[in-house]
Amino acid sequence: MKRGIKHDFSLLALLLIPVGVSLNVVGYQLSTILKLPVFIDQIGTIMVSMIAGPWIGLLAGLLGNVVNGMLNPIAIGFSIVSVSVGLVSGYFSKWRFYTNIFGIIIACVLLTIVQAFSAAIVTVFLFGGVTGAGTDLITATFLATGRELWNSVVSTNLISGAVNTIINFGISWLIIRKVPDRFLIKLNYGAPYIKKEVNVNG
Amino acid sequence: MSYLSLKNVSYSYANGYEAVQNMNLDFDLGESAAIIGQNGAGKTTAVKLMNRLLIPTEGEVFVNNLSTKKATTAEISKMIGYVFQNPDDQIFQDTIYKEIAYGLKNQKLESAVMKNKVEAAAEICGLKESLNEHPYNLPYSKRKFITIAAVLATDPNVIILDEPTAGQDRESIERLGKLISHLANQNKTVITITHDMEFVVREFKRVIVLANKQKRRDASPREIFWDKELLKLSDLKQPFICQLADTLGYKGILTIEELLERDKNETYYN
Amino acid sequence: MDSRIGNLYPSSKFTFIILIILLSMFVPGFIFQYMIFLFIFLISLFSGTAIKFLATFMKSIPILIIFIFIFQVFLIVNEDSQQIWAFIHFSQIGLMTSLTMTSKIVAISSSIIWFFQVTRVKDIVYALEQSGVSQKVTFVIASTIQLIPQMLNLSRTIADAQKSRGIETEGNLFVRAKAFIPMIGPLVLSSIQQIEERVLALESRAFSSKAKKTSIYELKKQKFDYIIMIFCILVLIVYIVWRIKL
Amino acid sequence: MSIISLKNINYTYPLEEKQTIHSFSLDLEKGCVYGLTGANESGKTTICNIIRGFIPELYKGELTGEVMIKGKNINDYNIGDLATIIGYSFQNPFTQLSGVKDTVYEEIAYGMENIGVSRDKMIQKVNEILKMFQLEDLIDKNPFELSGGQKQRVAIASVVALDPEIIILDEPTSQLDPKSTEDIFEIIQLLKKQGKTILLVEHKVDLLAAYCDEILLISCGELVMQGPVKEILSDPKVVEYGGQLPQVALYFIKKAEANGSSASQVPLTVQEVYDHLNKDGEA
Repeated sequence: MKRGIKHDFSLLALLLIPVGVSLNVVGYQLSTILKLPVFIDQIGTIMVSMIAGPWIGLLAGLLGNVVNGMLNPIAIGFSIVSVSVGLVSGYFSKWRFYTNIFGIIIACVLLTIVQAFSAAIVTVFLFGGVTGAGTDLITATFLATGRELWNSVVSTNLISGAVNTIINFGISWLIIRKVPDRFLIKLNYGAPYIKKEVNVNG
Repeated sequence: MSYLSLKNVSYSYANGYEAVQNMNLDFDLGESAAIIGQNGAGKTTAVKLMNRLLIPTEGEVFVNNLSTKKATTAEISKMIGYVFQNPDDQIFQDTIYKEIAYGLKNQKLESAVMKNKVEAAAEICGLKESLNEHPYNLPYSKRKFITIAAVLATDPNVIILDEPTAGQDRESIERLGKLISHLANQNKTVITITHDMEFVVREFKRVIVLANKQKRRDASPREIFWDKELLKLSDLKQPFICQLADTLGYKGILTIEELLERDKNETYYN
Repeated sequence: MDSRIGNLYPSSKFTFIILIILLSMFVPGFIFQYMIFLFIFLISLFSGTAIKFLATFMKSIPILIIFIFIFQVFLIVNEDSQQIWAFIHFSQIGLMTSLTMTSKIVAISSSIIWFFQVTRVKDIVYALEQSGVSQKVTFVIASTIQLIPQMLNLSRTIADAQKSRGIETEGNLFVRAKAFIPMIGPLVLSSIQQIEERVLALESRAFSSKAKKTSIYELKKQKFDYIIMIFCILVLIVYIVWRIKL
Repeated sequence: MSIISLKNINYTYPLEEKQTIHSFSLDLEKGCVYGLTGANESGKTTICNIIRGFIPELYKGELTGEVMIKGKNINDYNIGDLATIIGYSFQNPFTQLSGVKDTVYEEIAYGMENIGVSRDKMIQKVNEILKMFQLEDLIDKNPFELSGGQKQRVAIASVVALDPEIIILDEPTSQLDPKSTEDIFEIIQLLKKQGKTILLVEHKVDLLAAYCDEILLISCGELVMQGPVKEILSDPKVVEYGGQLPQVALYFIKKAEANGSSASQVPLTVQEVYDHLNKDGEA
């Protein structure tokens, strides 16, 4: 079925954007309160992209970073990462990657790569290889072993990105499985996650 | 000492707002009570002090002789179950069965034992037919029973219900009544916050009135609902039958049956 | 925000920081950019947000800058790198790169911090509406800003509710990690439920009416707004002409 | 002519096999207050959503039958414009806020902004509404920071600001304390005086008895009883259908039973008894 982008922006889908952004914020807070070793700050973007598609996912990612940027302008620089994650994850959902284990593995690998390269571009070109976070130590270690900057940053992002993607995606996926069918049916991208077998006439 | 006891407890929130002032309350096992009072009277703060969601800024709360200052909320929750006002704050599973069973998971029970416990809790909450449904397929009022069942399944000695009657139809309110007497028969204590005065009259022998951060009175429904001074001060109203009795000129009446009995031979109203 | 600057029209302040960002990017060297930081600090003083400005700035920027210097000067191997000890080198080129890069970061981030501290989101939304941006866009921005604190509150309530049914939030990593889903799950499910209801609430307020929208909130451009705008544009033109002539 | 008319409505939610509403017909007259009651899950909210056009527009599913609003088929209305004809408010005070306004003042104006009312008229109307709902002290507060009862009043005020002729209130007091509940009922009375047609879903029959003209009782998706308050809320059949009777009525019915007399036309409220006694006193 061919549909324009406009079709993605129902009122229901629009209302998911603020929820997605807030979930990123809450996820981040919770991971700090529970003293978890990774920041679970992408669940909102991933969840929203899963059930409302690439464009809504993209916007949730973008807005999230702009909101963070009000307090920490560096986050604005990294918008491109969230935007890519939201967009790509939304397309995987559209292509029904998330309904079987192979699709999920492929999606996670590709998401990791997308995240790593987009993050590396920002890190290297805007911030000279630095993010101001703990992962800089990994990059520093790579540099110390004589690797080039670009190579080091990409490697760091592939490692930390893989962990982040798997955890953020895993939690999002687990929770989306728990969303009632009644709600999924109202969303353009909800169909793959509906558990009940019914023919949907709309 | 009583099983649950608040000793000279005061509580102020971090922003300085004092919500509970010098409160003393005691509950023995098997002794249920209703807590009534206007919004802002301190009802929810008082019960949150009981299961250590809040720690008193002054005074102490004891559960089974253990001060809540020396325990974690998770430990206290084994003795005191607290059903929040809004069920949506607790529900996160995709079937009612899993939701009720969640609290039991840590107890390392055999699956048959677990199943029995879940089903027993579901039965008394009227959920037995819908155990495989998604919690959100039930309306808000019924979702409340899911969280009640989840707490019942863990078998605490004290159960706190925060406004269980809100938005319930007649059948559900009757079910709540049965549930409370069932628990009392098992020597459990049920503490219920409610705005439904008819419910209080029917189901409780002890009523605690809170107003303006303080305990105003702790007595039987009859004493409370005919203490007009107290009701006025606490911004509460008599149940409808008390109002009717009052209009007809009878004092101290609490139920329709009593009223019928009293005016058997009178013909005040034609 | 109730200062003279706080009450300016958002697009005047926006034009101003765009000018600063453009200049920071194109003026060679680093002295000008570091001066911008001082300049923004002075304006913050004038806007009554100096303390807030410094606090926000210090929280994120200095650590980044220090790391950049360490990376560029001591770790990355450049043509002129001289070994100091093991993998630590010193590079003059790295030092220059650090100075230009960090000066731009400092200038641009300080102007962004200042902008958001002296501009109400409400005013930004209003200005966007007035400039013809789709109602859907402004709606999403406004609702995000309102929702985040509500969701944080709700997540605290949920944490309490789950703790009182026995979920441990302290202990080893496994215990703490296990608490994550029960804490975030109810938030997702209840916000989805709330979205459904909010759609009804919004439709009941004629959200999808085709009429041209009006606004009860009003923000008028003052004379000073026009002066700032014209000034910024003039500065930019002068700079461009000057660069071309060089 | 009826202001709202439902003819032979049948409805099934998507993903469900069971029909929620069956052969439901109803006519509501202008200016009356209707109390819609019945057990939970009997279809009360569904009926409200059908009248407002949210079903099938937002909920999808299969709807047959005819909904007429002011003599015109509901399909001929735009869902956005219906807001100016039918006001709709429901039980959860939190989700009823627009979520985009940070003062009560602007929150109330939001609906008018959407239909393009001029700023001057808007200010005038908002002030009028603030006074009517006694919200003047709260104008600068963030709606999210209000108490449940205050939020609910703001929500209803925001809907009434659009001046709809019909107002649907779906359990507006179920999450509120007695004082706030009373406030809402006072407002219902005010709205009635202004000639609004009101459909009120409510379990608190003792209050319905005091404020409504007619009662509609739903059971399992069917309209089982309908008529003047006096007639319906003194009929023990209400209980059989999952509804309840006012305490005062229950007493008088039992009393009549004991005396072996007829239970029709018993008083339903304390006020009624009081008035009756005082009238007798004068006579």
